[in-house]
Amino acid sequence: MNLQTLLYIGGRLIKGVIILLIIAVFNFFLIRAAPGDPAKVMAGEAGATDEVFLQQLREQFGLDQPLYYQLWVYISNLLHFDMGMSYRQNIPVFDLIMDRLPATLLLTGTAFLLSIALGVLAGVIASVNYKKWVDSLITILSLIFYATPLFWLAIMASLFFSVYLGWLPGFGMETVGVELSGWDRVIDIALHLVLPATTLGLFFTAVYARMTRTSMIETSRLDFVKTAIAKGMTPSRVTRKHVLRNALLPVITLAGIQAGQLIGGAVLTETVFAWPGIGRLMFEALFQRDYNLLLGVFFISSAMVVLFNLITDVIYCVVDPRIELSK
Amino acid sequence: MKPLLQVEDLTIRLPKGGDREFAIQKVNYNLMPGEILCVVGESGSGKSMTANAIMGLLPKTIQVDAGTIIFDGVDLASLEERRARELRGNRISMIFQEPMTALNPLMRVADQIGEVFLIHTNMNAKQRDERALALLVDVGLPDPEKMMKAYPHQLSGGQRQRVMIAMALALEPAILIADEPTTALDVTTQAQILKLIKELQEKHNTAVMFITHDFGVVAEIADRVVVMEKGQMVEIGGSDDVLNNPQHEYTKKLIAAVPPLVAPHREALLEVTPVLTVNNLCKTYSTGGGWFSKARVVKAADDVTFTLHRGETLGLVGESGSGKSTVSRCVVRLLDSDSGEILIGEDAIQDLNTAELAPYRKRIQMVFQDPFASLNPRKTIGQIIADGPIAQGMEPAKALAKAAELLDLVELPRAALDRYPHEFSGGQRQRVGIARALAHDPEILVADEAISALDVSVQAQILDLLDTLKVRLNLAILFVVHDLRVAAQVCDRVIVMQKGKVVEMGVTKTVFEAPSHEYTKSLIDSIPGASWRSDLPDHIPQEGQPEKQPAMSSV
Amino acid sequence: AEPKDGGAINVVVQPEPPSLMIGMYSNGTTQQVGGNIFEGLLRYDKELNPHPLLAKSWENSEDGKTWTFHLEKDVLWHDGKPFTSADVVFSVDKMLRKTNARLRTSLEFVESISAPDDYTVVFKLNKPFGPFIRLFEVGTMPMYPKHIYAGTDYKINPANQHPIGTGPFKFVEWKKGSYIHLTKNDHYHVSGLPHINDLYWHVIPDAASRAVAFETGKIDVLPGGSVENFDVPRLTELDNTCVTTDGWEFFSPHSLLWLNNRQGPMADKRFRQAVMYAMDREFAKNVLWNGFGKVANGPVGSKTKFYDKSLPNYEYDPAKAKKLLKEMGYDGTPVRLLPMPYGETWQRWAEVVKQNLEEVGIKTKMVSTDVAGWNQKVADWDYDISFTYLYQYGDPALGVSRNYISSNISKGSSWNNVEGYENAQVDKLFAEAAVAFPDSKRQELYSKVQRQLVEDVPVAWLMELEFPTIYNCKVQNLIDSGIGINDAFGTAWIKQ
Amino acid sequence: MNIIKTLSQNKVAMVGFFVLAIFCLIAAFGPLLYDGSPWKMVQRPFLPPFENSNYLLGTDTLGRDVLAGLIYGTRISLLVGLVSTLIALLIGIPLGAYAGYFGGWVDELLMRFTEIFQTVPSFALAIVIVAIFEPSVYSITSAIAIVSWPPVARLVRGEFMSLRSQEYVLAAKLNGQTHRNIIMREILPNSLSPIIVLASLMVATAILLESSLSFLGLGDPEIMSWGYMIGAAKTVVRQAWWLSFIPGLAIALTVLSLNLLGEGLNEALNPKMSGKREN
Ligand SMILES: Nc1ncnc2c1ncn2[C@@H]1O[C@H](COP(=O)(O)OP(=O)(O)OP(=O)(O)O)[C@@H](O)[C@H]1O
Ligand SMILES: Nc1ncnc2c1ncn2[C@@H]1O[C@H](COP(=O)(O)OP(=O)(O)OP(=O)(O)O)[C@@H](O)[C@H]1O
Ligand SMILES: [Mg+2]
Ligand SMILES: [Mg+2]
Ligand code: NI
Repeated sequence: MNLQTLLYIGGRLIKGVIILLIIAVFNFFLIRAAPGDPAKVMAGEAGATDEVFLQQLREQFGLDQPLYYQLWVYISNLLHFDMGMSYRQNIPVFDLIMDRLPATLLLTGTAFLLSIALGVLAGVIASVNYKKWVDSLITILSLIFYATPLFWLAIMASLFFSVYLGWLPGFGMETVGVELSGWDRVIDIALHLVLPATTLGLFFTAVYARMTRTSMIETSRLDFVKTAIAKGMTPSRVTRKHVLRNALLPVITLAGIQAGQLIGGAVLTETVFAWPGIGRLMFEALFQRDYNLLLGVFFISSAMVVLFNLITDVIYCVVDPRIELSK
Repeated sequence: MKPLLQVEDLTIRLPKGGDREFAIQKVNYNLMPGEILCVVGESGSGKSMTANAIMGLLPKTIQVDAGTIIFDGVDLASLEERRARELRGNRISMIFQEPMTALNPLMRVADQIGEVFLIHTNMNAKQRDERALALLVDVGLPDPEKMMKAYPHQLSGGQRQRVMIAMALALEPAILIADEPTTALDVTTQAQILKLIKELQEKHNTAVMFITHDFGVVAEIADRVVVMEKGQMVEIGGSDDVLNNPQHEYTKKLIAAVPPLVAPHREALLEVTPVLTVNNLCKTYSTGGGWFSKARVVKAADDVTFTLHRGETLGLVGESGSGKSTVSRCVVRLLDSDSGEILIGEDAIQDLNTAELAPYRKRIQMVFQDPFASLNPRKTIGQIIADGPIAQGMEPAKALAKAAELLDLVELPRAALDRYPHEFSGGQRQRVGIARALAHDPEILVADEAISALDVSVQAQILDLLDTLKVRLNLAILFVVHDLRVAAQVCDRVIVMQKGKVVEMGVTKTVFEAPSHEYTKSLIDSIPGASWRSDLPDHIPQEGQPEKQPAMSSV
Repeated sequence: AEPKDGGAINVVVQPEPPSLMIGMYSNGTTQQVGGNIFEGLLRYDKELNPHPLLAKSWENSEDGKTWTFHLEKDVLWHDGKPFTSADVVFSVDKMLRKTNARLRTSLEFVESISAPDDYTVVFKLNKPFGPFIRLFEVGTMPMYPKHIYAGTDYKINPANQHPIGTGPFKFVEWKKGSYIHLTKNDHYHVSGLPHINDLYWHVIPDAASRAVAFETGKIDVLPGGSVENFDVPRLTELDNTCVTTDGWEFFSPHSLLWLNNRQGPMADKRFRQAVMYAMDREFAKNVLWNGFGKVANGPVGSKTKFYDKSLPNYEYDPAKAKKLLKEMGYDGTPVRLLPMPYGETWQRWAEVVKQNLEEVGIKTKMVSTDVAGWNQKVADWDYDISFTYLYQYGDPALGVSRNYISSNISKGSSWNNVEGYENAQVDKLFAEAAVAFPDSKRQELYSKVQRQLVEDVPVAWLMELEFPTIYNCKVQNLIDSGIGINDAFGTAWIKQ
Repeated sequence: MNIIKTLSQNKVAMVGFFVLAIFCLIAAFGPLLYDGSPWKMVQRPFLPPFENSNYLLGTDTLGRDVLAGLIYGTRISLLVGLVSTLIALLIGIPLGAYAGYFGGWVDELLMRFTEIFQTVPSFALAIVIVAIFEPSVYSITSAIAIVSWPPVARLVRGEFMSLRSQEYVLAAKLNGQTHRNIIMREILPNSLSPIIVLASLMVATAILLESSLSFLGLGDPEIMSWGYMIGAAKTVVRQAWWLSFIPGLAIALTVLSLNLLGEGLNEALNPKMSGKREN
């Protein structure tokens, strides 16, 4: 880490913050374009209301103020690292998000790592066996996983493994009601994680497998691979030391994009498997018109995107010495 | 002496749908210890295929059909893969053409060289590093300690090629196969690499098989020469014999196409007012440079001044990166210059915007380097040629008629109008490129490396065509080229550039015979096979009296 | 069998409530969970008769205008402080007036609330209000601890996150998005109760997953409406599975179509009647609700007080519907149908109704919205026909009249007379019936108004809904009141 | 043309092509041949497939004909896929073209704009847009288009950046061609191949996205689509697995064949991959 790199990262972060603020404004208006407001939703759920009650709620939420003023309040709060209160739950948005974030990160992170590991492995195997039956098999499988609707796969997986075989828990993040600690708890969570992480990961495994395969095949046609062979290396060493590393570069780019989308990308899986994650929080907040909460989730997830883009660029530059952090 | 390698009746079949049935057919030759055998021939003649067969690096779809390659008592053509691996990089090693891509971009130089020892010896990491360092010193790389830690992209092309050579020579192989190792390098670097290979070969008594299509290179280093044509070996012999007394028709044709390194006498130019005047042109590139990082600044054109007259060919020479393209693009206003003046006739055009520029577009046109990239693959030849005049306001029918005439002029059949670029050969496409430029009836033609992408024999045709057109249409041509042999043949005057600066300017003959600047001298010295054919009689038709150096335009 | 102590019960809670503060939030699930923590003064059995809870006895004066409640002694809040009449006065007069819109309307009849001593509370009414005795259920009038809420901003009091009540269970933990954990209140004022040690309320957002959870034994109780109706028959056939439709008597959810009386063809009575004839409500009941529930034939549910059995019924009769439409000269103006955004059954139901209407020639366009959009549209009267269901709260004055009286037409709110029905006679009858005394007088008035409404069809009644509660048979005595799951699990126990 | 020839030699791609062609035919003519509304309740609910020859694929929860739904659904699913892709292309191509061609601050501005759309997770953004504008074919299609144009813009920008310095483009400039002409007639035709390939994948993704939205209850209630069928069947997977399996299969088949066709196109259009000459 030299000064230049630090300055670069600093610059990117500043740019990121500006973009985030623009997005926050954009989202602010987007959400308010929706019909209904949080007061109406809550009043509606209450099953009985009168104007007094609605007015009370609006006052409490600050929704009676002019829109530009609300925006100003929101943005200035944001600049003070305050995302406001959830209208519905009367809890700071930040607390709610932090409550859910670990679950989502655990789920999507696992799925992410799993899909990279499996996908790259499958892609390498396919490319080494280019145009043989193993290659075709992997290609067909990954296409099928790619083409099957995720939620359908999720329901089927839960039916089969949880109901029919009874091997794995079909919902939730841990067994409720038994006090587990230490390793028991870890194992318990891990068991709960298997189904959602696998279903979520399968789609991306397919994508990574396809991508790795193509990239490997292209890379293996490059000149330096011929150089390596001319040195008298074994094919496996050529594949490992020369082809793979170079072929992984585009995979890293894709992984970076995916990593940024981790937070918002798991709504369906979280719904089917009752995973207490942030995707569902967002989904519920949307239908409840819990503006602050929804904006908060969006803000956090865009922040993740910006952050991961930066991280990807840094990793990319560590892996690929040709790229310098600049621009 | 017993030959080190014997290639006997080697025949390699191409897969279905290939260019021809056999990549190479019945090829026979020996390689003696300590000799340099050059394999020459046009592109696609099977030179690389032979080398790959020896290395056992043929693509999976291609197999040796018949014949043997005997090395050290074993037949390489039928050797099992595991044993072939033991020889590769150890007893026989190879250097490839493209120094830019032949090294793994993600590995440090030291590791890439060390890998050879790792595979074939049981040296430990420290020993490997020591040996790698010694090799880098051997191939004459500056600051070898630093080089060890460098990644390929941090080296120049010549430096990378040196690393490749170090790698190939690491285990002192009996045979070194070099497949066009200098084609991608500029002349000065090429000269250094050739010298290095020769030195090392003498030092270690390695047998070298050197593949090239450049006869200059052959003249420079070859002991013996093999000439290939369409997969057949047509001639083999000592280098002197083949070069100066070719037997086979094909060899003769090839050699005749190589321009001699003598500038012919040319007529003096009478016209006083130049059609193009460039005064104090400057152009600086700055790349990179974000909010916090400093930009890399390159002065690609630095105070460039010259004039061009009707009927004159002005050569712009210099090694790669010296700013030739930059100057020519500024002149046609594809690039905006930073400062300086560009006058067409009397009118300054450097500050005109797109609309104001339109009338001048007709007067100055360009022929591009790459005949493949310069024609839009989705348009017919007719469209390509007629588009320009149409854009300038000519009626489409008239423009098409004109396109047909132009095809006559560049000696292409009129039927070509409705065909697409991919249906033509490189030379034919370059003719289309010229026709397109002429469609505007320009006064000035800028040709940026207009022949570099072509084979020698095709090069000669295009040069002839340009010369004819120049006389017929009284064109002024700015001819950008890095091949000094070509420059010597076609230019009335030359400008020599180095690092964006004009270092020498004058009548071609004078510059070549008595260069005044150090850099020009080193350039001319780098031309491979400079001594060969310098004494040949001048074969360019127009002869003239030696001319006086035209007055330099005022600064 | 003798109730046994111990064990835990796992219940599904769907959707996740915004808060457990009953009376402040009247979401169904707030009440389901909060009903174990908080208590009202009374409970109601399945026939809607009041029973003592925090009040051990009560009496009404001769003129019906003074109600005196005697409170249970030795009741402690979960934090150990004693519960007294001051808490009752504070809760009703201060807090609920502010936080509970529904109760606020009823409290207009209350002139004063006073506490002569620590264990007596007196309500003075300005008129004898018949349904008054039905206001004391926990969802309507929960008791809050004065010592925590007095003088604070109720909505943002930190105690809302950790509610303190007098109920049989205490709040332990709420893992947002996962579960809510309640535990036994060892100092509960009813001796020997509760039997259960722990209560877990699980948040499982997907209906199919909820069914899976029940099947795999992870869940013991599926409250009404928490699995899709299509799944009910399958689940009830599982081993050791019990099902009951009890526990909804108090609410008696009444589903209906709001017909926007103000505009288009709906302004014509004959069109509204045609809608009634066009709908195959038996089909909907059998296919969509698996035969649970009862086709409604008027504004008052059959389990609600003052229901009139003798009302005429609208049978499925497309021919009659077509005739009526022809008579009125319906010109094929399309009507917009707003389904209820509460899950698949409602969506399917809308599809069935749409199909029914189209078959008699009513052009229907389905408009899809989410909860917020639905509320907005209904409140702004921006709809033609809209699904809904209303709780009846045991008495027409509490849960029925609000939908028909013209004083309750007010744009901007979604749970009043949004269909815009105005009939002075109906207004009058409802007003009189609410304060008439005694009950026989009320019955007479209510019968009259029901007859009028059935003739006018201001809304199209669909069904009296029944939400079957599905549970593991080991859970005993699960439902013992008219509000079912919404009441405490105080008397439930587990058979080992 | 050359591409079609190469493509027609690719067996796998041809399989994809034919499956797709069949679906397209069904979409175009199915509803004409198979009249009767897919919403009509025709038989008892939950009739299993192949039991009643009149209703070959059985009936759904309300007794509606599954085959009818499938046929009508083809039209909508394909339409949503195609139209949203088309819109995405119409936004993405000009944006990317301008950014890539002009570079500099135009590029900077347009790319930052694109970034805003990329920064919000796409599925989440689609959900929000559909919820906000109320589910209808139009809002769903636009939402899918809005979340899928940024990759198009990036791709086109990349293509334009590399092509804008091609010599034939420079030649056009020297001819005095206008920027518009150069963009439309010189560069765009030459950058079409990767765009076509991307588009084929986008159609597939759009179909999946529509079904995901339907699953979450955000489908258009007025129209029958495959996504609607799966969404409606999700509550009865246990009783009637075929109700979600049949449309699921249809989606998978379509996506798969689009993929195969896309890959075939990729190989046909990309000289690097077609393996003509490798050294
Ligand atoms: N992988 C391949 N598949 C099919 N044909 C090939 C392949 N590689 C080379 N060829 C063909 O084999 C012939 C000989 O090619 P080779 O590469 O040996 O030519 P070369 O003399 O080295 O040409 P250059 O000067 O361009 O390198 C050519 O006709 C070429 O088209
Ligand atoms: N677009 C650009 N941005 C930054 N630097 C550039 C750019 N184009 C050229 N340069 C640099 O300017 C210098 C001159 O380049 P130019 O292309 O004019 O050289 P040249 O003499 O034509 O070389 P060659 O013989 O390789 O074509 C080089 O150092 C090159 O790296
Ligand atoms: Mg070659
Ligand atoms: Mg150049
Ligand atoms: Ni560092």
